[in-house]
Amino acid sequence: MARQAPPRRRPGELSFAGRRRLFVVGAVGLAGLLLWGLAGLPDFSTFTPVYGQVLNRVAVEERSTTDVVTAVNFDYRGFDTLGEEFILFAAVLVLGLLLRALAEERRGKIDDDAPRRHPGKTSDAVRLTTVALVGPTVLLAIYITAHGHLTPGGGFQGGVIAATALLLVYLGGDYAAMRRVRPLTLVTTAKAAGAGGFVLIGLGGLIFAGAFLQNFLPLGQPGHLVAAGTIPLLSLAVGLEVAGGFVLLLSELLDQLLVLRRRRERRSQ
Amino acid sequence: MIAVQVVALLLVALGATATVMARDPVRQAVVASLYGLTLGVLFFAFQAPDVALSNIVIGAVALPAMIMLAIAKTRN
Amino acid sequence: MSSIPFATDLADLAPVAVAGPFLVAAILVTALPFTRRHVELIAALATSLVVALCVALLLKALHETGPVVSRLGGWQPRPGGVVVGINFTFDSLGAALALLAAVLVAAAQAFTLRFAAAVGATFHALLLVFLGGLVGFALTGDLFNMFVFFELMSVSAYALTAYRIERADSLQGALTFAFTNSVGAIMILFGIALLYGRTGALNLAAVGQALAGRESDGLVVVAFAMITGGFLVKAAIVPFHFWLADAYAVAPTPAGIVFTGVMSDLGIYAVARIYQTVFQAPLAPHAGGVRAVLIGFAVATALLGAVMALGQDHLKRLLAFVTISQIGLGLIGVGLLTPDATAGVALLISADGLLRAGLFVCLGAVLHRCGSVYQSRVHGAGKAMQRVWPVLFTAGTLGLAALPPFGAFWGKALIEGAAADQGYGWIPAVFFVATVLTAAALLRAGARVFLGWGAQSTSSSDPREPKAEERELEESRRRVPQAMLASAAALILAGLALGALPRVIDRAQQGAHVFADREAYAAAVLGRPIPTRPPVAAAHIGAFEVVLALVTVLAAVALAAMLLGRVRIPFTPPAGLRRAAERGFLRLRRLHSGQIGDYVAWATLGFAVLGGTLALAT
Amino acid sequence: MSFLPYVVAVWVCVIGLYGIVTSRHLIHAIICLSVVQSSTYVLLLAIGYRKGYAAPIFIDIPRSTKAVDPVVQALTLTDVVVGGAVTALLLAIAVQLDKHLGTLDPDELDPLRD
Repeated sequence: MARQAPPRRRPGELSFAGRRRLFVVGAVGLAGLLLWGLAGLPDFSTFTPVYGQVLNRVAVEERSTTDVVTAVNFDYRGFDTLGEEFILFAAVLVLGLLLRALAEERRGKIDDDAPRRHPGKTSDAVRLTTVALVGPTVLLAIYITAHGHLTPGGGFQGGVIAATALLLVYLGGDYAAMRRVRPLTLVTTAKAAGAGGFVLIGLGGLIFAGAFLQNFLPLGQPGHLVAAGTIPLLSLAVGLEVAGGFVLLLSELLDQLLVLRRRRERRSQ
Repeated sequence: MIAVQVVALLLVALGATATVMARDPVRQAVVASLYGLTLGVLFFAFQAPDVALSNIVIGAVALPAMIMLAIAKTRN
Repeated sequence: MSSIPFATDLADLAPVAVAGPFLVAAILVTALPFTRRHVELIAALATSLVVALCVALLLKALHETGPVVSRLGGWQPRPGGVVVGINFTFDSLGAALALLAAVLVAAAQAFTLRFAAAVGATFHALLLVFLGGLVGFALTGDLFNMFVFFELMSVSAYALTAYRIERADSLQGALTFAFTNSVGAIMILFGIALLYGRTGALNLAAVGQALAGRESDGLVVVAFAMITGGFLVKAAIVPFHFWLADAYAVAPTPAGIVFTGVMSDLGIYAVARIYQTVFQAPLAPHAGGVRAVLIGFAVATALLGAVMALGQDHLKRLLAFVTISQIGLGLIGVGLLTPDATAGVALLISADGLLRAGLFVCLGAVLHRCGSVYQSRVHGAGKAMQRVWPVLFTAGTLGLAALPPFGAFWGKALIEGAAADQGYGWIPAVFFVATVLTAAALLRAGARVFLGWGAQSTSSSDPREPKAEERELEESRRRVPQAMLASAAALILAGLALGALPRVIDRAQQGAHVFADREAYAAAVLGRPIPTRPPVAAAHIGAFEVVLALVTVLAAVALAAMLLGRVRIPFTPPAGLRRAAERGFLRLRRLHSGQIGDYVAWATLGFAVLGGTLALAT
Repeated sequence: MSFLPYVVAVWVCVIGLYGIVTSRHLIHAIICLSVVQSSTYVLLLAIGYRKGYAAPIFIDIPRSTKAVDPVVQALTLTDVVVGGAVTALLLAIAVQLDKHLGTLDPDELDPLRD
C-alpha cells in the first residue's frame, strides 16, 4: 500500500510531544502514589498472609495434594480458574473467526508478496532434530498435566507445552504432517470439551456434594498419582482447553505462512 | 534479601526497559523472550516454581513465537 | 455444607447463573449437527434459565435481612474469620443487576432472531460467555474473583466488538477498548495486591474486617484509588472515557444493546460495592473528602458526555456519549455514599439501562432499514418506517429525560434529595443541564431521522466524511423484522414501567440499606447472626421534584425545537461568542482522537489525579 | 534494599505504560502492555515471599515445613494466563487490522478519528 503521509495531527489534537508531556506528569504522579501505597506494606520478607498460612497447614490433609498452589487453583479458588478458562475460550473464539476469514480468502485472491514473507529454508538436520523432539515434548506435556497435584505444573503448563509440539512440527517444515496432527474439528472439540468439562465437573459438585465445584470424588492418599478428588480431572480439562486453544492460535498465525511456503516449494519442483 | 533475588530483580527491571525500548518488533520479540526467562528465574528465586514454569512456557516460548508469527504476517 | 446432596438452598444454585451460560457456550461451538441447527434456540433457552434464576435470586434477596451467601466449593470460613473459598455474596441490588444483564442479553438474542446466516454460533457463544461474566461480576464477593470476572467481561466484550473482522473500524474500536480496559484491570490488581499485603485476605468481608480496626493511611488510600480508578475505566468516567464511544459506535447492534445497558453500570456498581464493604470503615472519618472527589469526577463526566452528545452525527456514537453522561449522573449518586442515594442509583441505572438498550435497538432498526446511522445520511429516511418507531424512540428519550412518573424519575429524585442532605444542593443543576442536553440531542436526532425536520446538512464542525457502511443483517431492507420491534418495545416499556412496580422505591431503599450495611455483610459471610437494622425512613419526594423534572423535559423539547429551527430564537448570539464556542467544541472532540497512546496517557493522568485528590482529601 | 521488589514492580509498570504511549507500532504497543501486566506478577510474588521458607509443595519436605504464601502464587498463575490470552487476542486483531490497512503505525490508523 502506498505510504502517503496524512496530517499526523489536526488542530486541537494532542501533539506527540504534548501526549508525552501529559503522560510524564501522569506517570510521575502514578509512580509516586504507588510507592506511597507500597510503603505501607510490611517490609519485604516479613509478612505471612493468614490466608496462605491456613492453606499451607490444611490443604495437604484436606485435598490430598502435595502442591498447595494447585489445590488453591483448582479447589479452594477453582472459580477463578473457571473464569480464566473462559477468558481463554473467548479469546480463542475470535481466532476461530479469523481462521474462517482466512479460509475464505484463500479461496479467493493470492498474496503477491509471498517470497518476502517466507521465514527461511529449513535444513534437513533441523528438520530431523525438531521432529525427533515432538514425541518427548508431548510426553512431557502429559507428565506435567498428570502430576499437577503432586509437583509444580498442571493442566495449564502442560497444555501450552503440548501446543508447542505443533510449533516444532512447523519448524521441521512438514506442512502435511502439521495438517495431520491438527485436524481442526478435533482441536475445536477438544477445546470445547475441556471448557465444558470444567463446568460439568463443577456442576457435579453441586449435584453430588451440595455446592458448585465442591469435590465429590474419593480423595485418596497425598503423594499418589490417583488422588486429590476432582483436582486432576479439572487440571486435565484445563489442559485440553489450553492445548486446543493454543494450537488454534498458533495455527491461525502459522497457516498463511505455511500455505505460502508450500506454494513456493511446489513451484520450485 | 538474598543476592540472587537482587540480581534477578535488577535484570527484570533492565529486561522490561529493554523490551520497551526495542523499537524494532523482531528484536523486541527476542528481547521479550529473554525478559520472560528472567522473570521465570526471579519466580524460582521467590520460591514459586509453578508460576515460573508457566511464565517460561508462556512468556519465553509461546508469546515470542506468536509475536514472530504476527510480525512475519504483517511485514511488507 | 448441606448434608443431603442437592437438597439445597436456592443460594447454592446461584453459580449456575454463571456456569450455565458457560456450558452452553462450550456446547454451541462444538461441531455437533444438532447444535448447529438450533443455535438460537439453545442460546435462548440458556438465557431464559439465567433470567428465571436471577428472578428467583432477586426475590430471595428481597426477603432477607442481610445479603445472600453462596459458598462455592462448599468451603466454610475457618476459625478467626479466615475465608478460604470464593463466595457469591449479593443483595437485591446485585441480583437486580444480574437480572438486568440477563434481560438485555435476551433482548440482544431476540434482535438477532431469524438471522442465523449473519450471526453464527460463535457470536451466540461469545454473548453467553459475556453474560456469565456480567452475572459473576455482579454477584461475587471476592476481590480477586472480581478482577477475574472484570477481565472476563472485558475480553468477551473486546471479542464482540471485533466480531465483524472484515471492518477496520470494528477492529480498531476493539483495540482501544482492550488497551484502556487492560490498563484499568492491571491497576485494580495493584490495589488488590496492596490490600492482600496488608490484610492477608481476599474476601470483601474479611478484608473489610481487617481494615476496620486501623486508621486509614497511604496504603488504604492508594488501594482505594487504584481499584476505584480501574472500575471507573469500565464505567467510562472522564478522563477514562475515551474508549467507550469508539467501541460502542462500531460494535454490532446486539452487542451494543448489552454494552450500553449494563456494562458501564457495573463499573459504578463495583465502586459502590468495594467502598461499602472494604473501605467504608477506614475511610469513614474522611467520607466528606471521598465524596467531593467522586462527585467532582462524576460531574465532569455528566457534563462532558452531554456536550459531546449534542455534537454527534453518528447515532450510535451519540448514544454512547449519552451513556457516558448518564453514568456520570449515576456516579454522583454512588459518590454521595448514602443508602438513599444508592437506592436512587439502582433505580436510575436499571431504568436508564433498559431505555438506552431500547433506543439502541431503534438505531439498529434504522441502520437495517436505511443503511446508515449517520443523521446526515438518513435524514428523513425514517419516514418510510412504521409509525411505531418514532413513537418508541420519543417515549424512550422522554423516559431518559426522567419524565415523571416513569422509571428514571424516581431514581433521579432520590439522588437529588440525598445530595441536598449532604450539602450538595447544586446537584439538581447538573442533572438539569446534562439531561436537557442529552435529551435534546436525542430528540433532535429522532426528528431528523423520522420526520425529516431541520436542515439536511449537519453542522460545519463535523470534519468527517461518512464512511461506507454495511447493513448488519442480510435480508431485504424493506421490512424491519417483528422480533426487532418486539425487543425495542419490550425494553422501552419495561424501562418506563419500572417506576410503577409495587413499592419499588421502598424495595430499592431496603436493598440499598442492606447493601451499605458493612456489619450485616460481614456477619453473613462469616456465618454470624445478622444484626438488626433500624427501620428505614421512607424517602420524601416532593412537588418541587416533580415540577423541576417537568421543567427539565420542557427545556429539552424547547432546545431540540430551537436547534431544528422550528422555533425562532428571540435573539442572535454574537458571532464572536458563537465562533469561540465552536472552536472550543472542536478542540474537545479532537481530543477524542482514537489513538491508543493518547487514551493511555489520559488514563495514566486520571489515575494520578484520582489518587492525588483522594490523598489530599483524606 | 528491602523495598527493591516494589520499586522494580512500579518501574516495570510505568516503563511499560511509557512504551504504549510513545509506541509507533501496534505490535510493539501490545508487547508493552504485556510488560505492564508483568509488573503485577513481580508485586504479587514479592508480597507472598518470606526468606527461608520453602515453596508450598510438600512432596519432599515434611508437612510442618514453613512455606511461602501459596495464594499469591495461584493468583499470579491466573494472572499470567489472563495476560497471555489478552496478548494473543490483541495480536490476532492487529494482524487482521494490518490486512485491511497495510500499516500498524498507530498514527496512520484513523478509522475512528472524530
